[in-house]
Amino acid sequence: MLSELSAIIESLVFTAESALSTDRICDLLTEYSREEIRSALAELEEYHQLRNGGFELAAVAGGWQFRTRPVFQPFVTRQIKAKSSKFSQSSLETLAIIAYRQPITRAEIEHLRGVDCGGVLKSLLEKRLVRILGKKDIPGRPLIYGTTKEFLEIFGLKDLKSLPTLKEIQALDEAPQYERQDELPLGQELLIPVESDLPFE
Amino acid sequence: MLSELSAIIESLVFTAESALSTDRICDLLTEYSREEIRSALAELEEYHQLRNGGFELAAVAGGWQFRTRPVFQPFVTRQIKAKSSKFSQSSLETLAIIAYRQPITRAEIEHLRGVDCGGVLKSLLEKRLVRILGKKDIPGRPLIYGTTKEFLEIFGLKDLKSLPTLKEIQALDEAPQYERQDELPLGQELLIPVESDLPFE
Amino acid sequence: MSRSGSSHQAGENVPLLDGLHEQYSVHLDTFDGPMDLLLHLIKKNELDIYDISIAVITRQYLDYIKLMKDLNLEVAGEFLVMAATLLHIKSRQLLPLDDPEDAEDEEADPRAELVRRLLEYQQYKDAGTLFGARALLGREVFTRAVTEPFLAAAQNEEGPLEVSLFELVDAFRLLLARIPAETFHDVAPGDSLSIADCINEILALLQEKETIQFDDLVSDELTRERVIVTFLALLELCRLKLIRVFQGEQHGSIWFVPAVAPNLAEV
Repeated sequence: MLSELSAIIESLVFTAESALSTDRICDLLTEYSREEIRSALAELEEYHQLRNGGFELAAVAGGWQFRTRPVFQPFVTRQIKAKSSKFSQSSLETLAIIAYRQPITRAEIEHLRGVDCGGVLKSLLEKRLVRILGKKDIPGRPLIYGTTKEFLEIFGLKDLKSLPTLKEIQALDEAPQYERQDELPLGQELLIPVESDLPFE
Repeated sequence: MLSELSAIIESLVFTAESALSTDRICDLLTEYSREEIRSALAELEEYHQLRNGGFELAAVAGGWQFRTRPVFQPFVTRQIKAKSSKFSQSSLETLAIIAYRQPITRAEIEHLRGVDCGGVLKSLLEKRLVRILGKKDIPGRPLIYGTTKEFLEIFGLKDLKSLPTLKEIQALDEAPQYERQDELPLGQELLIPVESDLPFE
Repeated sequence: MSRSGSSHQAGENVPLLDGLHEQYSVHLDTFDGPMDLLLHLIKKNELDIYDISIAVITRQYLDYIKLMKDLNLEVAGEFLVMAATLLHIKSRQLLPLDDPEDAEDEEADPRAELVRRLLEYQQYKDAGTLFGARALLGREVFTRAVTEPFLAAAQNEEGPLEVSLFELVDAFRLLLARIPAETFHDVAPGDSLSIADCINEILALLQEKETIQFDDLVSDELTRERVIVTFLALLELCRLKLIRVFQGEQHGSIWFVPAVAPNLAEV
């Protein structure tokens, strides 16, 4: 079992942005002497060496840091691909334009956004969020874009009709309609929704 | 001492970006059976409970994550800024209504609270604590809302089923009344029980 | 809980208003709407929630609203709605019951609906308090800040997308706010069926089916508006050369098929 000071130091090293030096730990824990901190650190180091866990306390770059043990690297690297990617603002904007204004050409999207969208459009096509619907019957026969089934799946939409309209989002800033209130069912049983209704897998 | 599989799982949970579900662990470790993984996870959970370190293995948002123990908050916040995410009463109330009654419309939330919720709802959407689930199949097709995975993560909940039932909550509310009537000095035995041992069936 | 409680309160009539100023000047902005205020008044007067003295509560409630007005605070509409509800209940209590059987019917108590709402509200209010008292991530508990150095280097590959519907709509809203109005007008007004919606619907259907019949599109909702909008949507889709239309015989069913195969070589 760890001493309290060792546990406190453990929580500091665990949450630090980078390797935490002994000096820094002493600065943070002014109520403890340097001697106490040194011996707690020694205890912590030995504890993690002996426990043979998935990670250990490493002395790196003049400080302390928790790192996975090298033998487990083959396992750890398996989850690299699992890192979720966030949407850039330009992808999101372009996708929103296509979703709400489909069928739409690249020139029309670029007119709205005021910037070139070639790269963004390509990445949306690659991610299968957007597809080519056909060619528009105007000079140059530009491609027309629309959203895909995968788009609906990612946003958890039943169909395109379920996309919230702008009005509905804007309505969040507006006052409610009181007339509607009386029509609601009251005193209905208060149950936590059953598993199948839960909004996540 | 941890078994090898427990140590491998520990390294995976330790390096994951967010809570790692048992399913995902099984996907990553195909050379082990689900049964083996389950029992290794149980071992790991018990191990971290007993070791009394600076951080612990928490079951949140349908997965596993290492988190500092709440008692060390005063130390940890000396080096990192705690989010000033102080939730207002109206945010918490609205969040509670959505958590317990999802899927729910804005009009239903406003009926329960007796007050406009547009602004609160919008800020909960922006904080990703609440999401749009779709539209309700009634005239007007209003938007329906539910809680997110981030909600479970931030509030440290394993899943929606681990929310205290409304019945349990009501019982909590009756406790202080009892206290007031008898005018007993505030002692340990009068503390309102939280989570595990509630004074009813 | 008994009636003596409420009559006791009624006797405290005079000092009540003095207390009001003192109490509310502190708490004024902490009432989260009329339900919150009502619960506070019930608690403060130690009333039994199942047997509220409407007379006491209504008077104090109206005093509070008057105070808000005196302080030049804007009284939100919902506070006035509740005031009307309270006065309505009070007036109904004053009326004699025509039918003696109504007296046994619990629902005949004009307060029943309000009490039910208050009890329900209180549950969620308490649930909210419980939520707030939990150890929150980023406030009381923290996760690891550093990613594994060798992982960080390898994490260029993209995984599943993470974006919410709200972000999508909000991105569109912000974009529209940015561009001048005349560039572009909103084609989806309110609840009424728009051609754009209808086009989207047809396009979505064509992703699943090879052919669609006109009648299938309007069968769920056979209204004049629906038929016209569907027809206009089809014309627009023809114009864009996205669909081809067929008719087997005169006055026969109209069929249409996608004009292009789903997997275009250009992709």
